[in-house]
Amino acid sequence: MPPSKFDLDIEAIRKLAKLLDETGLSEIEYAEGDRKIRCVGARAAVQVAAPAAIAASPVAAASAAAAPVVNGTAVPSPMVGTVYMAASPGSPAFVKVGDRVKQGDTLLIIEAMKVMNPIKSPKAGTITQIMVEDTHPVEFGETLVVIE
Amino acid sequence: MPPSKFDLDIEAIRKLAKLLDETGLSEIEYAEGDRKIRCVGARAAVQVAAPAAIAASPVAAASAAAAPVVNGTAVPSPMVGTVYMAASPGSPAFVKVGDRVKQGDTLLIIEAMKVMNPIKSPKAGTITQIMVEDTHPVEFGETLVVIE
Amino acid sequence: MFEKVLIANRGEIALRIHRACREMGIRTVAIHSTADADAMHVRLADESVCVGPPASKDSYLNIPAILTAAAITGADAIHPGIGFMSENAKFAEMVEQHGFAFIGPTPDHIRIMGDKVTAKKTVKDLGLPTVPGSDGALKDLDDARKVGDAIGYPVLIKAAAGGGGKGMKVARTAADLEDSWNLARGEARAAFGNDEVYMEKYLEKPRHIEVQLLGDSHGNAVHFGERDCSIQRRHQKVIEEAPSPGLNASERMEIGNLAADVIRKLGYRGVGTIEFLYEGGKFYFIEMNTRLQIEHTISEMITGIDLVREQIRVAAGLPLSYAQKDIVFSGHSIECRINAENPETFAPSPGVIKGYHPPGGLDVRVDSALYDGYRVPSNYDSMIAKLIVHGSNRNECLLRLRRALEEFVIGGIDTTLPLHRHLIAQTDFINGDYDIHWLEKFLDKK
Amino acid sequence: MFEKVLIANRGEIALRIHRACREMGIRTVAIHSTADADAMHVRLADESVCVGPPASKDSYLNIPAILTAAAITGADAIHPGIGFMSENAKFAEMVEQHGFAFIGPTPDHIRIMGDKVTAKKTVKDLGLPTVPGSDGALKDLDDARKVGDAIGYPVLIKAAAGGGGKGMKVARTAADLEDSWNLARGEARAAFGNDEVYMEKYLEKPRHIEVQLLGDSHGNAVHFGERDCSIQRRHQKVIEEAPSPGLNASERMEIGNLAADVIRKLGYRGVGTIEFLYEGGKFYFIEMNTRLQIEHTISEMITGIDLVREQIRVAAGLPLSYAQKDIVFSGHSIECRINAENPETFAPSPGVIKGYHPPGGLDVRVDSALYDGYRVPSNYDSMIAKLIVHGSNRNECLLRLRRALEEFVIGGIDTTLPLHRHLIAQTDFINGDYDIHWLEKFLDKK
Repeated sequence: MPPSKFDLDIEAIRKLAKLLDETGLSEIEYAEGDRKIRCVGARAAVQVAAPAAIAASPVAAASAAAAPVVNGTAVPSPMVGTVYMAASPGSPAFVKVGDRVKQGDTLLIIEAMKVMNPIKSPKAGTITQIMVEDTHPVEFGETLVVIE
Repeated sequence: MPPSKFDLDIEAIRKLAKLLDETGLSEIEYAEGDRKIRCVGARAAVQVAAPAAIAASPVAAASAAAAPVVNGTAVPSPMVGTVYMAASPGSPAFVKVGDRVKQGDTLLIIEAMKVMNPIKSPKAGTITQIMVEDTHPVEFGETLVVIE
Repeated sequence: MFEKVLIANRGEIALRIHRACREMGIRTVAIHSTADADAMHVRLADESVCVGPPASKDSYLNIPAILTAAAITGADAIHPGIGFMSENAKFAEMVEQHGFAFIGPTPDHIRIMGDKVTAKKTVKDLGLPTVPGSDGALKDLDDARKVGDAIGYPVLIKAAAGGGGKGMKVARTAADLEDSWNLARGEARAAFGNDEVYMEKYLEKPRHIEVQLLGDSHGNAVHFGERDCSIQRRHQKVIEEAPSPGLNASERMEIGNLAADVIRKLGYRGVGTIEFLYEGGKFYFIEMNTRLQIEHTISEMITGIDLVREQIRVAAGLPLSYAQKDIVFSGHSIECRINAENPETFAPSPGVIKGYHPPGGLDVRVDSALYDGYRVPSNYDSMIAKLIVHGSNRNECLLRLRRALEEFVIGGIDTTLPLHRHLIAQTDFINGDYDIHWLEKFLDKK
Repeated sequence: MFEKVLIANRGEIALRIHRACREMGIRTVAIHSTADADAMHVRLADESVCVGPPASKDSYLNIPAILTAAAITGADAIHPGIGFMSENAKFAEMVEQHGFAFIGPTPDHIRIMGDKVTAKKTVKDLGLPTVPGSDGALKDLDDARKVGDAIGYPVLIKAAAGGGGKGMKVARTAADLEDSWNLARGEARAAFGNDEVYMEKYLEKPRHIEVQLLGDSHGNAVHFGERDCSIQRRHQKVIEEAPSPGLNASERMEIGNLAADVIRKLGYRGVGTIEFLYEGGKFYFIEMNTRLQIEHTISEMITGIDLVREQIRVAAGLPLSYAQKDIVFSGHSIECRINAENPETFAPSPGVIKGYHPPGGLDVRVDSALYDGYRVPSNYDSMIAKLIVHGSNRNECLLRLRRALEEFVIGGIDTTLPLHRHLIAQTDFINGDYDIHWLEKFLDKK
């Protein structure tokens, strides 16, 4: 005889609601065998009415906002400045994609106020992506390279 | 033989609705075997940033916005004006709660620009509520009486 | 002064009037249709009354409802705003008969200026230039030649029974006259069964110039300079500026004083506007609007005077508190009318506002009843906002307008904001080099 | 003129500067911390550069990062705004050393006015009144009596090594002097191990009056009248107005001309403000701010002159385009500073703005970098908006301010809007009858 009543697990829903709130997720679906709970949060898309930027500089265009998903460790720029991939024009680059680096190896140089700041690798690994270009500017926080 | 009727679990829906409210969720989906309930909250997040009215007149306060749920036929005011419940001061009111009325019976009078406009009953029935007061103003669309 | 004013209008102008009242310590009553229950003027007013269903004829044009609302709320004056009942002499009369003050001119003045023929005759007799032409129908070709020589070419031959451009021909020179005469009469006969024609001077590239006026009930009258409203589409003004880039200072004061003289002689009470076509250094009377105008704002910006406040003051019987010499013109002002319309097709775009961010900062003014989440109803005019900018000169004003348009955000519906951004970047507009046909030609070219 | 200006600031003042630049056809570079990536000044600027993490010391105060950002973007001038680097002489110097123009005064002038003692001596020598007192420490009670008689009672006896109100006593009359002398010296000895004291005139109910100044690099200087900023809480201005309800016309011109003379003699370039205490018809110099001020807006409203534009013009080496007589004062202006704070407890209230609707209409200006959905960061100053209103006289201005405050909506966080609505309704405020202690006393009473 089929049950005409749902066997509601109120407690589970309450927990999921709490989790939604806590994690900032917008939706949780939970399935077990043929049973399923799906909770959608109230977080309505925040209406942003501010004007969009009229134009974007090369710097702004390269900003963190546009950062793609990265696997591995992203090395962010610790300062605003100009990137140099090599010790001097014509020299080979410090690193290229596929290179293995040790912790402390120089990845590139950022010039700020005529000071050359070597950027060291925070860990050992393989360079999987280089996100900046030689002689181009970088902002604070922009990803320089990705190490896996 | 399959049942042609839905075997609605009203109680479960009520519980989920209550949970929606309690948890602030916007949607709950609950499935068990081939049965599923999905409840979506009414919380349409209309951001209303306009200033609230500073003050409200007796007229505005009595406006349709505050109208409670009515069972039966609400008779709305066809015009802005002043309500008279009787043909003249001291006379008995045209109708009172509990009266049975026929279609076309005068329910009350609305004065607008010195003209007395008799408001007729749109149908036969029993007066269950009178929403306005003698000599008080009404707006267009405001409920005058309810007939069941 | 009035204690309580009923505002018989909606939208930004109802809000404009509410603001003036609040700033004078006057309580306000908003009337509204059911479609406007959530409108800004209703939310902000001290009291509000729903007077009817969405259709204007049953609400904002519903005289018994409006007068009843005024009676119920104990208002002592009614402001008709712009459009709707504002130039209805019968309404003005009834308002006064019911014991309320009408914030506008006397019914007689509304009536005189509401009839084109009477208006033209009246102002001509009082000294305003009108478009020269024949006095009524032309007798024959010889008569036409005489009138043509008198008023100067080009001339326009128009069917007396005419309308819609039928039976209307331009004669550019005296040599063209016979052909135009024959063509116009032929068309007139075919279209209206009546070949009577008359003649008017033909203006090829006129500007629309109007003078803002104010008179009190004590015989005083002043002008607030002119506005150039030549940027029009289908006779709807789109951008207005003050002063006009096409006038010089002496023309400005001359036409201003002339217009002020006319309303002084009329004994006109209230704000009003006399509209002219302007070409080749000459003004030609078109009509007088016996009410506030949408673009009154730019005259306020260059004089620093609140015209709605002045309008209310004179309606209450107060005399003007200044003479013409006290009205000092300062800088330049431009207004953009922003409509809920597709900026390319001009298709109306009612709907819910999602994201509203007006520009701010020095000398930028926004008059709008919009708010985020507001639903622009489909029942009324499509104008939803006025952006008004002031600068110490025209160039500063143009640059400020550009940056203000950049900042303005109205989401959820189509608006003419992109059109305005485009228009103000055109060389002709920047140079002030435009006439009443400029916008339509520009749009045709696109 | 500059082609591109880097704005080394954030919030409403960065937006204010951006607007002035846009209106001059100058491209803008916004710098910002990671906390301000979505800020209005960043969204509107032509270019933006993230210069560091949220902490000001690592971003908006990070000189190498700011100069590098200017170099990378090819800016030719840096505007320091208000606060942050705006009165840092070292920064101004480095900006110039790196080949950028500094939109502000010379480093020397910043340095002179940044040191209280040097500033006071400098302006005193140039003819400004300062608070009278003893020249340094008092020798003995007799000396104190002599100085007291000379400057007039009440007087303040202050520890030379003092601070925090310790060793500070008022002598209301000559009879009180000995007691106050003994008490002050006793406290000074206990608190600082040094019983040296000096004497100053004690001002009981002074107003804060400041004069807006502008000088160019060609020896010209003008003033824009005064501002009354007496409505303060914990030395933060809350409401400012211009002109001051406490001054008459001759006092106004006298102090204005005196202050303009001082900066002319100094050869001062840029905008600046000389602040005074004012009591009993006399002015006493407090300090000079060698930068734009938040409340520059109200001086703009009564003169019609864009002070940021003027500041940029003189920084580019252009001479003033007008003399003192060309600056015409018109009407009255009041500014309310709206903070993201609880209006009762003044607890900061950062968070997401839910619903933002600034007031509009004639003579209402809002300078704010808020927008609906913006998150007010907890890292910076709590001022989020300035409401600035103008009227043709003080009464009109007050009524307009009331209605503008009624219309202003900022949702999602606590703001001081309710406090402002309350303050402007107080009889003392309406009468202009307040001094620098008024607001704190008023809040204590509540």
